Amino acid sequence: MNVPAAWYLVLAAVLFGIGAYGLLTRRSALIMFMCLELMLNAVNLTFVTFSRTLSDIGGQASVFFVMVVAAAEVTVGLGIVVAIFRRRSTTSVDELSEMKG
Amino acid sequence: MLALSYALPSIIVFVASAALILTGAVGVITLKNPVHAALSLIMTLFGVAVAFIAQQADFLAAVQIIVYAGAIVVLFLFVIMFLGVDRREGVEVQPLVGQKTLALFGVVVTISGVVFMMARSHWVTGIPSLSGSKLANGAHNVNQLGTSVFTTYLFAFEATAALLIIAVVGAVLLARRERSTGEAQ
Amino acid sequence: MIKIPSAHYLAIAPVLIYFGASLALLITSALRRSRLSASAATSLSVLSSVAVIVVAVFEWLYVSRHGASETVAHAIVLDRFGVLATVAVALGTLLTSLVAKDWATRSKILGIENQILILATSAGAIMMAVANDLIVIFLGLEILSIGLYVLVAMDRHRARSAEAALKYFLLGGLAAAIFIYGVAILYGATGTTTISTMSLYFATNYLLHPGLAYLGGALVLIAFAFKVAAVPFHNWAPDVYEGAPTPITGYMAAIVKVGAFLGFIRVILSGLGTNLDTWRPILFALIVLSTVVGAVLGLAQKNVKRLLAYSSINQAGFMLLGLWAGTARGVASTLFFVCTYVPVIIATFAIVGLVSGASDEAHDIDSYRGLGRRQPWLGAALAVLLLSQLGAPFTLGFFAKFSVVASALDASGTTLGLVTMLSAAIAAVFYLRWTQLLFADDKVSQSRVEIPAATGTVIALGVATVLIFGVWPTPIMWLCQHASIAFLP
Amino acid sequence: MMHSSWWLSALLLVPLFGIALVLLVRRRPGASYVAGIGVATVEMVLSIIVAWMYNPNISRTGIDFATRHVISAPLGLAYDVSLDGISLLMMLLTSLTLLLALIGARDKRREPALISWLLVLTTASMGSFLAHDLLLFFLFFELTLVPSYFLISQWGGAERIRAAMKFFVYTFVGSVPLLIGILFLGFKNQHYVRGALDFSYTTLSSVSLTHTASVVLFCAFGFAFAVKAPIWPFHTWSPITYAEAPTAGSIEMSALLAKLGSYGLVRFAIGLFPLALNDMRPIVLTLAVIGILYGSAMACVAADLKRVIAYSSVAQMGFIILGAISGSKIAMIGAVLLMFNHGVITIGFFLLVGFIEKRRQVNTIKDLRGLQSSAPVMAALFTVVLLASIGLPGLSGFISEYLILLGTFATHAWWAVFGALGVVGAALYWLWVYQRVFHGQADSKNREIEDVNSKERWVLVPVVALILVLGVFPRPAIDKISPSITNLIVHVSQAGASK
Amino acid sequence: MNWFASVDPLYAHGTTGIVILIAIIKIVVGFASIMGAVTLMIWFERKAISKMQSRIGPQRWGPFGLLQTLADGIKLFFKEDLIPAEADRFVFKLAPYLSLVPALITFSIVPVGGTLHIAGHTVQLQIANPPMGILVMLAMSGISVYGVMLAGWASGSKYPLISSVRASAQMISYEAALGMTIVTIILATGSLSTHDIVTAQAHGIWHWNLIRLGIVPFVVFLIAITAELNRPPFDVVEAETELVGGFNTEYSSLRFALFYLAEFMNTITMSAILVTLFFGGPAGYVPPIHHFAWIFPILWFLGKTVAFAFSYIWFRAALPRFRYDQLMDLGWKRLIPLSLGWMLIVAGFLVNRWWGLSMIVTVIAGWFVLTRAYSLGADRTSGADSVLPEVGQRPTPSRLYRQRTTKGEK
Repeated sequence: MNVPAAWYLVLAAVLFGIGAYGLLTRRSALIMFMCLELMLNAVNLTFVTFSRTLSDIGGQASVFFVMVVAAAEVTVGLGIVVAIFRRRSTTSVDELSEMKG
Repeated sequence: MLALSYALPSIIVFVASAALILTGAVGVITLKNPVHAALSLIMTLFGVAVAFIAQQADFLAAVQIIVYAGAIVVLFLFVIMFLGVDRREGVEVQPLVGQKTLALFGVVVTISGVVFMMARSHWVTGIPSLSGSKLANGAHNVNQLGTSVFTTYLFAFEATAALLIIAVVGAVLLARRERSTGEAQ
Repeated sequence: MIKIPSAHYLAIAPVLIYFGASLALLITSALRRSRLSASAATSLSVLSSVAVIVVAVFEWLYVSRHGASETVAHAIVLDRFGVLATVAVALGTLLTSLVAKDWATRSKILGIENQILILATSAGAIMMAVANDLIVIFLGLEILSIGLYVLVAMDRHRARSAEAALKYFLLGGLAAAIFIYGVAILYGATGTTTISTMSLYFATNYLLHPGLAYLGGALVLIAFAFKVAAVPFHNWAPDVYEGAPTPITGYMAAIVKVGAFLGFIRVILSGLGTNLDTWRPILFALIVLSTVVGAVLGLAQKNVKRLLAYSSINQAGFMLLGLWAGTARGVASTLFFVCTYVPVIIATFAIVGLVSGASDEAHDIDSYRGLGRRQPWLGAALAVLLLSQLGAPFTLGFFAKFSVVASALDASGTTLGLVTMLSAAIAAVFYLRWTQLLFADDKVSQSRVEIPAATGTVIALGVATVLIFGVWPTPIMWLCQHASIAFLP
Repeated sequence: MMHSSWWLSALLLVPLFGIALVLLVRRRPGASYVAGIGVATVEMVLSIIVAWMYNPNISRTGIDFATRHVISAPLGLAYDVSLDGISLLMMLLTSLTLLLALIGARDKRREPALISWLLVLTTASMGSFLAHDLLLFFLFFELTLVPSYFLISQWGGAERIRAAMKFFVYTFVGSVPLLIGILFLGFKNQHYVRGALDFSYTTLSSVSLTHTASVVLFCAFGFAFAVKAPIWPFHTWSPITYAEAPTAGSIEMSALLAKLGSYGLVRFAIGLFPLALNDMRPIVLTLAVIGILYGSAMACVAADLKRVIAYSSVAQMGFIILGAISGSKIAMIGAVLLMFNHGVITIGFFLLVGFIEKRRQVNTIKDLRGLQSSAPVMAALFTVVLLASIGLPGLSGFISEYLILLGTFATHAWWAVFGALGVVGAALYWLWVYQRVFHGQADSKNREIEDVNSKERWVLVPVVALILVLGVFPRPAIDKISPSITNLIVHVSQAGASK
Repeated sequence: MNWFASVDPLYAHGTTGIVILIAIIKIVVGFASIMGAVTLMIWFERKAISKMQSRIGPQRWGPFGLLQTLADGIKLFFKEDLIPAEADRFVFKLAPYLSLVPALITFSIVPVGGTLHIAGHTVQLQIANPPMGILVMLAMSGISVYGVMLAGWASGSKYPLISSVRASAQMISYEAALGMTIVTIILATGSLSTHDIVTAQAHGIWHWNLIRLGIVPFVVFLIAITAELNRPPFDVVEAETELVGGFNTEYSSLRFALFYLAEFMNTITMSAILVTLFFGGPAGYVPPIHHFAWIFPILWFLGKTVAFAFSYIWFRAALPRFRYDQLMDLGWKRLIPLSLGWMLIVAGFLVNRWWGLSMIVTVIAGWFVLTRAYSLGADRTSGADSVLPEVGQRPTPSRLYRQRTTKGEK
């Protein structure tokens, strides 16, 4: 007999909470992204657990979409971080060129 | 009594996955160095994969590793190393004006609420599935998953294509270098 | 062999048109040696918006003849509610693509990517509004959000733009995670992610232990509050509004409201409708806080974009009233509010964008001093738009506020009616202060604001909508009423 | 046969067309002024024709020119205007105020815009007086805020922005319970008849309410009207607003907009919630009396002329409310008459103060002295208006105040007694003001003051004429009013009896 | 335990002691043989390359120098263990294992032979046959990048860091093409399990995926897998001439040995995977010899694998290293579209002929579009729109000419 679904659900809830806490308290953007991933993983775990208890494939299919979304989000999020860095460095470059004359 | 009524292997698997997941998660939110945090994240991801396998979602477990560990975290590390965020100052934001205790309080309250509510509804109401087909065991569930994606979730599946296109276009746009020099000519 | 579900192409045509146009632009621009001109891109995007509106008319007629239907394996629903949402989104897209063209020229943002992204983002918004499946709503939400993150970060000349995008991204991501967690729990509680099936489940089953369903609904609601920037989940709005390029701010304010409100109305009223009373306290708190906090904090703002952010928080509180009521009248009034908000807010931000100049930085309220003296038409236009947001009589805004308050009262929400109207009185102060500055006679020498043709058209359209339908709201109200009657079970 | 409602529509539309005209000719200096006066004259003539055509006995309710077109059923929005005895005088007052404000208080700063706002204000207040539908009334009632706000904030004195904001927020907040109340009534009716949403006065006055609901709604409506009127203690916005507004704005606000409050009280608060009257009457009467006494007291110590007028208006509004709420027919007729007469008198006051201000740039009492010697005609005109305001027999103020006190004494003697003190107070502060401003030794500036010129005299002619005519021959006016009042009284008593 | 049984017939009669014993034996034997194979592989590579370069190669230790690897191992084992001061110690120590373990795990899904019947149990000659089968290989190839990346990063040194960044980008770039070709195979087989994949190819050479799917997936897979392995000519990660020694510059002693081991283990494993996917794995002619028939599939498998191991060595000896941007171009602009197009065509033909033909038409049209876009993009790379930094781009004469003419038009 497998362990009851509740155990996994609580695990997922705690994972979600840890992720949310990290997202709210950490200051580094990259780590906040990681916290988002934690939260989405908690969601996936919940989906899979419910999928098992309900004997329904829908939950597993949903996990699929959550993963796609996670990937898309990370792509764009990291793009934004890169953009911020680029702009910072360009501003410093601009200052330098101004100094040059 | 509670624990012993279940098969020992499944308990071991659960404990192992929980340990992996929670250790990793705590690592993510406590470690200072983003690379270490990313490693912790991988740990969590493996833990989740283990939990998937334990619940007969082995296909998803593999996909979990391929997509998350194989691509997403690699991307993280790539950006961390590419920008040197771990050595220089990182990108800092303060999205909410909440303090740590406030966040902790909120999260704890929410999670205990979640657990409480779930417990109140006896974790799951146990209704038969309303849509899709019954979950089969083992190898067939990959087929089932595929069928489900192309029938019940067909539109969602098509939408993911759009989502990915937008994400790619957006990422390219954002990460593209400034055009200042090119246009000045 | 898998039996592929049949698709009713009329129902998904708007989404297809927008994606198609977006892809067409993308591919064309990749296959041409010279850069595709901004006007060509704008024309295509305007054309596609017009096409969507035309399709929407046919959809409306179809629904009138055959009734509402679900298609693509119940993922998409073709009903008047969705059709009206489609029209609102298309309208917003049309106006924004015009404004964005001038903005790109002015701020030297080359390329046509803004049009590509706007089109795709609109498809996401429409998807949210016509979806009958929580997963599809989630994907629509993500398409909408991701497009917006990029659009917000588009302005390469301002570092603030990307930082705003980051902030928006993080909180948007949080909202998305909360939403999908709620969906997961609802799935656990009901065994489905399809809204109509879910509502059927609730209608036919008495839940002995409804905790799970409540929890899922509450999480979905919180995510929704994040998206529409309802207090206390509003903290991102002022910064993001300020940092985003101005035309995009207008687009964001309009489109997110349409997508989020109409999508979530479907979830909460149609999917979870039978336990509306459970959500009411939450909605009540959200409404009271949003309207009051939005109005009060707006008073202190000197930056017009932040001011409009708080204003939109306040307005979001009003829009929630119809949701709180949960009646056909409530849905109709929220629809009315949301739909009429689109042209008004986009036109307002169009003007703000014009005044802010090429750098998109002059957002201090003092930049508007004497604007109406130098350029009476522009000043009058802005005054009308602001008065409409204030809810002055014989503007569209009055009927919007009137209808939502009326629907709340109809559902015996006298307290809510009082509180929201009082907040409107507080909010009136900042609208009026701004309006009055427009005609202040302090002689501040400032150059004339150039009004490009496309943006001018948008502003004129916005003002005309406000004034014409402010006296004769009948057609819009008729549409909204018809969209909502058949909508509720 | 009822008259066509097109007359009333014309009254509403003429100022709007006037705006277009004014804006068309805005480039030519002075042309907008001429156009504005032309429009105002047309409006005035139209009003007089309508007043002449009005037949008080055409229906049991005294309503003429009625029409109703539903614009948007789901919103309950309908175009529903009509005219009865109470609104008749108000309509005349509206046109008159516009005409006199335009002619007598010319302000050349951005004239086209100023005139346009005045015309908008005219349509708005005309609409409020003519609306038979509560929602339409509310729309127009709220619309008055916008032009008033701009008039004050754009053309007012040094403190204009604060004053304008104060005015707007107070009155806006005041109208919130009104809106809620209107909606409540509408839904009550709709749920009762299970039909479309309908805010028509006729429909809503037949809604059966519980006693409590009636009282609560009366308070809601009363609050809105009390703020607008203004009635003590909701008057605090008015002195600064009147003082800071440009003369034309002050005239419109005190002569006209204040009447919206008392009109609303008579027409809607009393007409819709007769059940609440017995409970609310003592309170409202007390407030009215306090207002009379307070207004008089404050007028005594007010430092400038506009504030004196403002506080005197508070006192006069107290009289109007006293009469309106007292429940006696005579007093109510008096109250309606006083609304009109007070409007006329206030126009006169503000015009005269405007003249002084134009010459001396100040209106503080201590800076003015001995104007009588240099400007005797002005002093004479001021005296006439002042005496009318005090209530000297033979002038218009007397007849209305007399009717009010007479009626009120019959029903509520004690309040009438205290109210009568107000008459004494009025005599006190007006004569004192007159003495300080016009008597005494004029200093150099005041000595060189120019008397009213011929044009200004012509402006004041209608004011004085109306004061005199209505003072000695109020019969026609009373005849036009009384059927409507009777109907109201009957309605109130029937409602009380059926309870 | 129903689930286990559906995965592996070994568990059909429940998990008894003997079953567990068999499982353990399988693991031990598998592990031992791959370790042995690695030593041989290292020797083989050195020897083969020497021969190709007309050198002698290792010859002192053992016959033909067969024990050379062992000797090297002993040497490395006794060397001093250096950790740079700037290094991130934990990650530095962790990285080699992250390299090694995925290779081992991947090998566990390779079917090295047919089935045996021992004591009434059906034993598959592969360590595990999970239902998601081939995905394990993808997952592990995704994980194996961490070894390289983290090693480079943790060294706290400049060149290893560059190597890390290159490694991560390269892995992600080629994984897509890899995945797409695997999808082609899965489509043809209808199953993810490696056992099923092999079984489907068992009926003769014409059923091998190499032939059945056209040569293209094989070629793409071969290239992509070589890139995933960081084997020459895709070894920009450890390009000695550019990056000193790449990610393992700072490593020494046993940790270096682990990396070394992992690299060759990966080579063997991937050869085995290639054989499994495209060459029928253990399929081949089995002579009718009783009791020893089971040995022939293993021999077939070994033979094919060695052939591929040799081909890797051959690549190393014969091909020059790619430049980094060329590597990216090949991955993103050639392999991914090619594998995607081929996948579409295969999928089309699996439905019916007309779908297949229409897919061919679509793919050809797409090819034209892409060609056009690439040729334009080539002009733009140096200009305003360039995504990549302009590292080492030497414009070809034709491109220079085109640039000049387009500028002239302006």
